[in-house]
Amino acid sequence: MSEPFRLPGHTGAALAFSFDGMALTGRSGDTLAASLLANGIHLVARSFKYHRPRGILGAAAEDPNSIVGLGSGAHAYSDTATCVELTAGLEAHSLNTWPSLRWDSGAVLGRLSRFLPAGFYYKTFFWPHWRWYEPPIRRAAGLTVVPVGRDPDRYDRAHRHCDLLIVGSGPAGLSAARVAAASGLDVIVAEQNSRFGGSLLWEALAIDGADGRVWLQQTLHELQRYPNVTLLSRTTVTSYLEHNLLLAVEQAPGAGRWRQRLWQLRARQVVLATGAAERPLVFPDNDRPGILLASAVRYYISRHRVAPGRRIVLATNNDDGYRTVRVAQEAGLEVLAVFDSRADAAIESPGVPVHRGAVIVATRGHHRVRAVTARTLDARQTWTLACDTVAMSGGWNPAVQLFSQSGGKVTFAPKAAAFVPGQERQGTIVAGAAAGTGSLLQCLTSGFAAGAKVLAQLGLEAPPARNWRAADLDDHIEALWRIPASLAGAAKQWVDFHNDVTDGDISLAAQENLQSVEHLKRYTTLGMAPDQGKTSNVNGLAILGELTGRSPGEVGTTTFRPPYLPLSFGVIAGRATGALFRPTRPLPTHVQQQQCAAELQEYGAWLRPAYYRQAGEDMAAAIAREIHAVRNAVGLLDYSPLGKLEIAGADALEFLNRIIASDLTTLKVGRARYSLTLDEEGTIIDDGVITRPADDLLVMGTTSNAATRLRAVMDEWHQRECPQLEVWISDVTTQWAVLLLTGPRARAVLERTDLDIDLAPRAFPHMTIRTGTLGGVPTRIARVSFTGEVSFEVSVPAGFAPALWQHFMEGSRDLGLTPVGIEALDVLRLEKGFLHVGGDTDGTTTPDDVGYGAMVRNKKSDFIGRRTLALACANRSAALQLIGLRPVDGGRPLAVGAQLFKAGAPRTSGAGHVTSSAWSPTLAQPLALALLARGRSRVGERLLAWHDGAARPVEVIEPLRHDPAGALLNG
Amino acid sequence: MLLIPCPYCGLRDESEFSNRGEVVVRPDPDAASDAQWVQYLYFRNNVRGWQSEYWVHTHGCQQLFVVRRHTLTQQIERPA
Amino acid sequence: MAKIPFPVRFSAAQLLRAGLNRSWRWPQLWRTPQPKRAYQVVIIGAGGHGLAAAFYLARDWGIRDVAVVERGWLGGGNVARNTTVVRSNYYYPASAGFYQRSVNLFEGLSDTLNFNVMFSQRGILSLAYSPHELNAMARQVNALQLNGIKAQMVDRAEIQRRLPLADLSPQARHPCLGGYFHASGGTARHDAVAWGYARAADALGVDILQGCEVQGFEMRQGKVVGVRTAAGTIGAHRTAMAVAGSSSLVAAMAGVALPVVSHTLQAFVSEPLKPVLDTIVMSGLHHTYASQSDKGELVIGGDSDPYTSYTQRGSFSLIERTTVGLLELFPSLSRVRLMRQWGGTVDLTPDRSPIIDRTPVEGLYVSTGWGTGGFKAIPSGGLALAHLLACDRPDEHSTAFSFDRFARSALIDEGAASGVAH
Amino acid sequence: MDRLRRSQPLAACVPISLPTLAVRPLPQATLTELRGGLAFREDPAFRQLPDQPGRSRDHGSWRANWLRPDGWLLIDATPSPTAASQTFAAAAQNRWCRLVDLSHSLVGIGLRGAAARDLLARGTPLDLRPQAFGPGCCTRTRCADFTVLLDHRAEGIEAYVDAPLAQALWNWIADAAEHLAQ
Ligand SMILES: Cc1cc2nc3c(=O)[nH]c(=O)nc-3n(C[C@H](O)[C@H](O)[C@H](O)COP(=O)(O)OP(=O)(O)OC[C@H]3O[C@@H](n4cnc5c(N)ncnc54)[C@H](O)[C@@H]3O)c2cc1C
Ligand SMILES: NC(=O)c1ccc[n+]([C@@H]2O[C@H](COP(=O)([O-])OP(=O)(O)OC[C@H]3O[C@@H](n4cnc5c(N)ncnc54)[C@H](O)[C@@H]3O)[C@@H](O)[C@H]2O)c1
Ligand SMILES: Cc1cc2nc3c(=O)[nH]c(=O)nc-3n(C[C@H](O)[C@H](O)[C@H](O)COP(=O)(O)O)c2cc1C
Ligand SMILES: [Zn+2]
Repeated sequence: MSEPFRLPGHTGAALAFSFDGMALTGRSGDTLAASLLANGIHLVARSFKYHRPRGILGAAAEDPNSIVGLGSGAHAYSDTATCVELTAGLEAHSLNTWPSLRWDSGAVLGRLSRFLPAGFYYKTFFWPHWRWYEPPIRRAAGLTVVPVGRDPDRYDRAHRHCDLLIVGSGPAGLSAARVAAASGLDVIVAEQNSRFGGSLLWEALAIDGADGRVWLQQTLHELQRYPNVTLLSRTTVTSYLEHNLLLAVEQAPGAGRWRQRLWQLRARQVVLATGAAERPLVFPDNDRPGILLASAVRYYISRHRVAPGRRIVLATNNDDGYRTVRVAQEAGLEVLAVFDSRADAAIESPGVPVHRGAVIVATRGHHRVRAVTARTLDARQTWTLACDTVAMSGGWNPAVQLFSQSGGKVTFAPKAAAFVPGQERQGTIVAGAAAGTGSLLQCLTSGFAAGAKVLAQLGLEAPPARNWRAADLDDHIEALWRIPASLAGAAKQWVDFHNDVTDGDISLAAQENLQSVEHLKRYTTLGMAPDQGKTSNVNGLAILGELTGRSPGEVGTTTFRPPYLPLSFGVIAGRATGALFRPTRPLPTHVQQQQCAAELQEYGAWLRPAYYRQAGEDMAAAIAREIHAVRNAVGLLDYSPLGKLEIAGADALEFLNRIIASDLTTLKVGRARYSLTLDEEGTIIDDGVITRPADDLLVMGTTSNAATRLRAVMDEWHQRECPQLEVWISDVTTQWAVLLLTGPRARAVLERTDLDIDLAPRAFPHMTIRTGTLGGVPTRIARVSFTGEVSFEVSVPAGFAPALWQHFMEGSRDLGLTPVGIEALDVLRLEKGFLHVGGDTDGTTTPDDVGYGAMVRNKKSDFIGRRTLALACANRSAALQLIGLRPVDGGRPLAVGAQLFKAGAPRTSGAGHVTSSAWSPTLAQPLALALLARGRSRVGERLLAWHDGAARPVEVIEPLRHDPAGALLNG
Repeated sequence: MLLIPCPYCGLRDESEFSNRGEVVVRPDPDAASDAQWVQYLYFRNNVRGWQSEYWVHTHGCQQLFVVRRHTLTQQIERPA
Repeated sequence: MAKIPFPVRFSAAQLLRAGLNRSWRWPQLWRTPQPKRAYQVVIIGAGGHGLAAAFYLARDWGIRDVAVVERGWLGGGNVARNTTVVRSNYYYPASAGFYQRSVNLFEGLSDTLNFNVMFSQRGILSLAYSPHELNAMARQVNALQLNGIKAQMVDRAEIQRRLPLADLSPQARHPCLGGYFHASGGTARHDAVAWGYARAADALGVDILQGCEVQGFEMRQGKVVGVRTAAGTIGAHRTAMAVAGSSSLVAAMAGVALPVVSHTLQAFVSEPLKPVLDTIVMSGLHHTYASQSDKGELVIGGDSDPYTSYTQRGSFSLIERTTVGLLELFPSLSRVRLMRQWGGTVDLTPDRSPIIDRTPVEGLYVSTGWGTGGFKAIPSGGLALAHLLACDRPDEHSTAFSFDRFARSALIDEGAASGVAH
Repeated sequence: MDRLRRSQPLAACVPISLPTLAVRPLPQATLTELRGGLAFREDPAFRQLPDQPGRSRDHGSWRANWLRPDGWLLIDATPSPTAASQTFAAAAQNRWCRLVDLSHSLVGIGLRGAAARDLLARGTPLDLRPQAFGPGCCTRTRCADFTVLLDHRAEGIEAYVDAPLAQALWNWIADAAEHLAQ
């Protein structure tokens, strides 16, 4: 039979779905939980520790039990059945059971529970060793099975600013929205449910004499007409962060282009109208499937037309629970009895025996509750009733999670037996049941007042106060946090249903002197499951209070942390995955690089040629060929990532001289100078060549990727330390492409262009810069060399680089022009013994360590880092200094990163290491640079270089240099 | 994510800015003793409470300015 | 070394006895003592370091007239909120020796404390995505090997074997080039470490005074002679501060300035998952590290927040950045959900190494600068602080972590050399 | 040698056209960074600039966007030398200000239609409501991983980005545009 527990009156279309392979029918508009219940399915999961059978307990987000697996393959995920909208074909299954949900072997642990009290694992499992016990424990733990492969779904993200964000669309939220909307404020209402209305959708509530749903329809109609109001359904606010930034996750209504969307909502004012969640009662074996929150019973009957069962017992400690009786009766269900723990409860319930001062002391039924035993608190009278459903109401917990996340303090209100919002921190207003307001009338008025207060705070006029006719009864509650041991006997009373925390566990914690609620939480894992204790925290801390002679307020709550409901990692990442994760920067000549068969790799964010592939060559051969071309003909490299900062203004030179380590006061127009840039601790952070193309302009070359950072450093230094200087710093790195021509025929290549610069060595010597026109476009050409060969760094506006590259390649093939990659360039500079900042230096290296002590010493004025280097107290006797190394055992290059130590001495790290190393085709031998403690004074010494488990003998040498005198440079 | 009041651009999201730590005054390098210099390099008040600190509107107007922020509540004083 | 007079020793047999005999009751893990007027030693801060120091003072030095003064609940500071990674892959000999001692102590800690701290040496895998990172890693691994610390470069196949979930395919946005495995690294149950030390120290007679905030110092002739607390003044011959993120605040009460700033460091856990991650994985490129706890949650961390804060809450941008990195590493976690996030206040020194030393004020000692990585240091740091308090000078493993190293420019900057965090 | 031809970074991108959104690479324009100090404020040309932070000023063929207290971006549809640069030529000659050509460094993408804000809001934390960012406003901000200059003109919003990232921003926009519907 299909949907045996469906009540008449549901208008939704039938939808096929499955649970644990069973084909079932539900209705559109249902949650998965509602459709399961319609099919008589209560047992949906097993608890974490003892694998106790678990049924659907709640109506919505508060449910701790019903986490199920959904979908399959790459689409699989887990969620709580009470929060999942039923869709056609939905596949759901239970988690972490074996062999099946009904017959789960893990349940034997329940039999051993007396040996496994809270925190038992701290007391055992370390003899003989934890490693013997851990693997089976890990295998048993965990719920969700991680899907395989990339998530086939996409995630959207959006920012939004508003004047007022209202969370929750119950009577309180909507009445606040109405007030604010009318005044023209930019209002967003976020509601986690698929429909707006909150409790109005299912509680039998009358407003102004009519069904509350009439008011709801009118209000929604009105709100939808305002262009300044955005209503977001299926949107759960998960996090309330600083400065009124709230995160919300919107669920796509069906299959579509995105699965979930993360909203970052920045609001001037926030109204929280998040309602309240009912608490379970704590009594022996209160965890069986078929035992539900009283409000959930009403919810399933009224909203989804589903009967959780046919024979219902109500247990309550407050008046509110009685609503369930009427709703159930109206649906034609039998309510067998009400057990009200309050001896003097005044409320009546026609047609049902009400037993005052009575509580449930036992329940029976394995996969489903079958019977309950109740007793008066004075133990005089006992009842045993066969039933299939127990509705329980232990009072209400205002949903203060978001309020607390915002920095607000919660306080205990004894009358309502609940924690309610106290002092706020971000101007947050709480309305309705979330504020601990009980009656419908109070919800409406507090919502209205919240809206009015927002208007007042934004300096707008509030509309005149309104009045509604609605119920205004105070809910009477007399907290009963658990059943006294005298009645309960040894049976377990469950507090945290997911993590299997019982009142006995709490007693044990108290007995072991874990009196802080935070200790209780961590020792017992109370409230640490995915539901984060929405139903268990308050009961647990109140029981701890009873045990230690404190009120719940004195015990206090644990810290509420985001998220209010779990949110997927995918939605946090949004579209920043795959190719959109960290974009790369192509070179201006990217297309030409591809045409030349460049092996493109990421250097920093730039996609640059490591080397150029040719048939029959491996990487080493390619590098050797490129080096040969540079030494004997000419190489071409798109060197555009080289940072270029223009420093101009009346005080440009004065300013830059305060930044960098070399002395610029003698830098003439048209000349270039090498310099280091240090941080204030004297450590090298960059190097580069500074040129002075014109009297009033300096161009600072930086290493690739450093330009952005250095521009910021200099700009900030200017603003903070010397704002009186007139300086303008512009980052022109991507304005100017740089094509580097290097090699003995570099000039010849350049001579074949339309260029108005005299290239003769006299006119244009090494370490100078010239500006002019090339092929009709402006150019700057610098003669600086990182390879030791004659080099021209030819800059043109970036858009012209492809044409220029093309021109070079096509016009100079006969000269042996060869495109050269970064790897060859690195060997070329190593053949000259030139420094590679970041490779030959680390975060401790100072100029003196790499042979530039004189640069610093000779400069007479202040610059960043200078004073620190001059600290007299600094002891740099063990500083690592850059030197060369020669492997004594033959031709193989040393490994970069090899550690140096002295044979015979104790082996320790940090005394030296290889920083650069390669085979030099030019010198036909291996080259290496190393940082070595007191290295410069140790030339000639023999050491061992440790790498990958083996030591190689090496000799400390002066770095080897191709063309040591630099004669080639001036060619 | 804080809202940082840029003196030029108004309230903007924290992610547009870089924080540069509490305000310290760089001593005159020629006059400062070693001890004073070390103090400037490494020692900070690190208060719990109101702190004057530098922020730079990195992804905006690139200006450096001083903000007073409460390091416990994250309140920020609006500049007058 | 004294035997620890526990009221009841924990064991499987004891659990069995307790389960069978329902009237038998477990004793308190620690007492709630009344503060005495004075103690030989007062340690401020019942975090991992404060509690461990008290324990070693009592056990190894016979100094049992000790109070640990805690403003909140014991073990509620950073020790309650760290990602529990324990490792000794440090570059410089000073650090390597110190942290290797800690790992060695962790190996026997459950027995020492008669409390299961669940130290699990599942190893740490660090990943490299560029030749530059590989070179830096080689430098690190070679250094570790010279220092006698377990470390081995591993290739992609080995990484894939250890991380079945990782996307190491060439289609990945960043192809992984290799990595290294630090086999002696692992995780331990953070709370258990604090509770185990607390219980053992208490059994040896140490008074742990919770809910007792230190609000000032008793000074006599420029010397600290006690602490002023919410519960009155408590005298002390020697006073140590082990207050992590609050170091600057407490030091300031004695007029001591520290080279420390307090930042938020955040972490988060996923919903509980069936086993998917057996080792600890770290990726500098992705600004992410993760492990899976015995309960099944993924425990995930990243970089610290970029500005000072005492809020124990952090900026969402860091969660975002860490998550984006995590998903690049493990794309199939996309549908897995984040269950809870939190933050701690970490005490950062300029070189990110700790300070365990006397302070310029006589009678006052400090253990601080544990920053983002002081959980792993708790046993070694506790031992060092105990030695310092007992002997008035640091032990051989902590001399390098001196207060005056900043004035001497003798920084121990692991990050500058290696770039690994936590 | 022929005069060098200029390549365009987004030349191969097909404009996006949805009912509520049109995105296209902007045609080449002359983009000039203008920097000026205190003295510049006395120059008559200074008065051609927007008088408030976060604002642009339209002069028909060219416009000036405020970038920072001492910096503006001049956007001129005509090739150089432009009316914009001529306006400041005298002051630049006096070294009261400086003009830096960034035409190759920045690439513009034009967004038009009712959904342009919605699209940008997918990446930028900026308050894009018309009352906070309407025509005549301009600002540098962050959009996803990119630093962009947003210039709100009467006909729509233009986004300028560092040239090497133009393609990546385009891809991001195309991806976000897919999520606009539904
Ligand atoms: C998110 C996060 C992740 C981390 N991950 C790791 C990791 O993976 N591995 C690792 O090794 N480390 C990690 N750490 C760092 C590690 O947690 C800390 O370095 C270490 O716990 C600090 O030492 P502690 O335990 O003594 O400090 P805490 O536990 O913070 O103890 C300090 C105590 O002092 C108390 N106190 C402060 N002021 C006063 C006062 N005035 N009077 C009395 N008492 C006071 C505090 O209440 C606190 O209990 C992480 C930290 C965080 C926040
Ligand atoms: N003692 C009590 O407090 C109590 C007890 C029972 C019933 N009630 C009744 O409940 C009603 C309360 O009205 P109300 O408007 O305050 O609450 P409500 O329960 O009607 O509405 C709250 C709404 O907020 C939504 N919500 C909660 N958290 C959210 C989040 N993080 N993100 C997005 N949406 C979220 C819920 O889905 C719900 O629709 C009244 O009718 C009142 O009589 C009160
Ligand atoms: C290693 C580790 C694992 C954790 N696992 C969980 C968990 O499974 N469930 C949970 O709710 N919180 C978990 N937490 C977080 C704690 O609940 C808590 O947020 C953290 O200790 C910080 O304390 P606070 O949030 O009370 O400030 C874990 C924390 C750590 C350090
Ligand atoms: Zn700004």
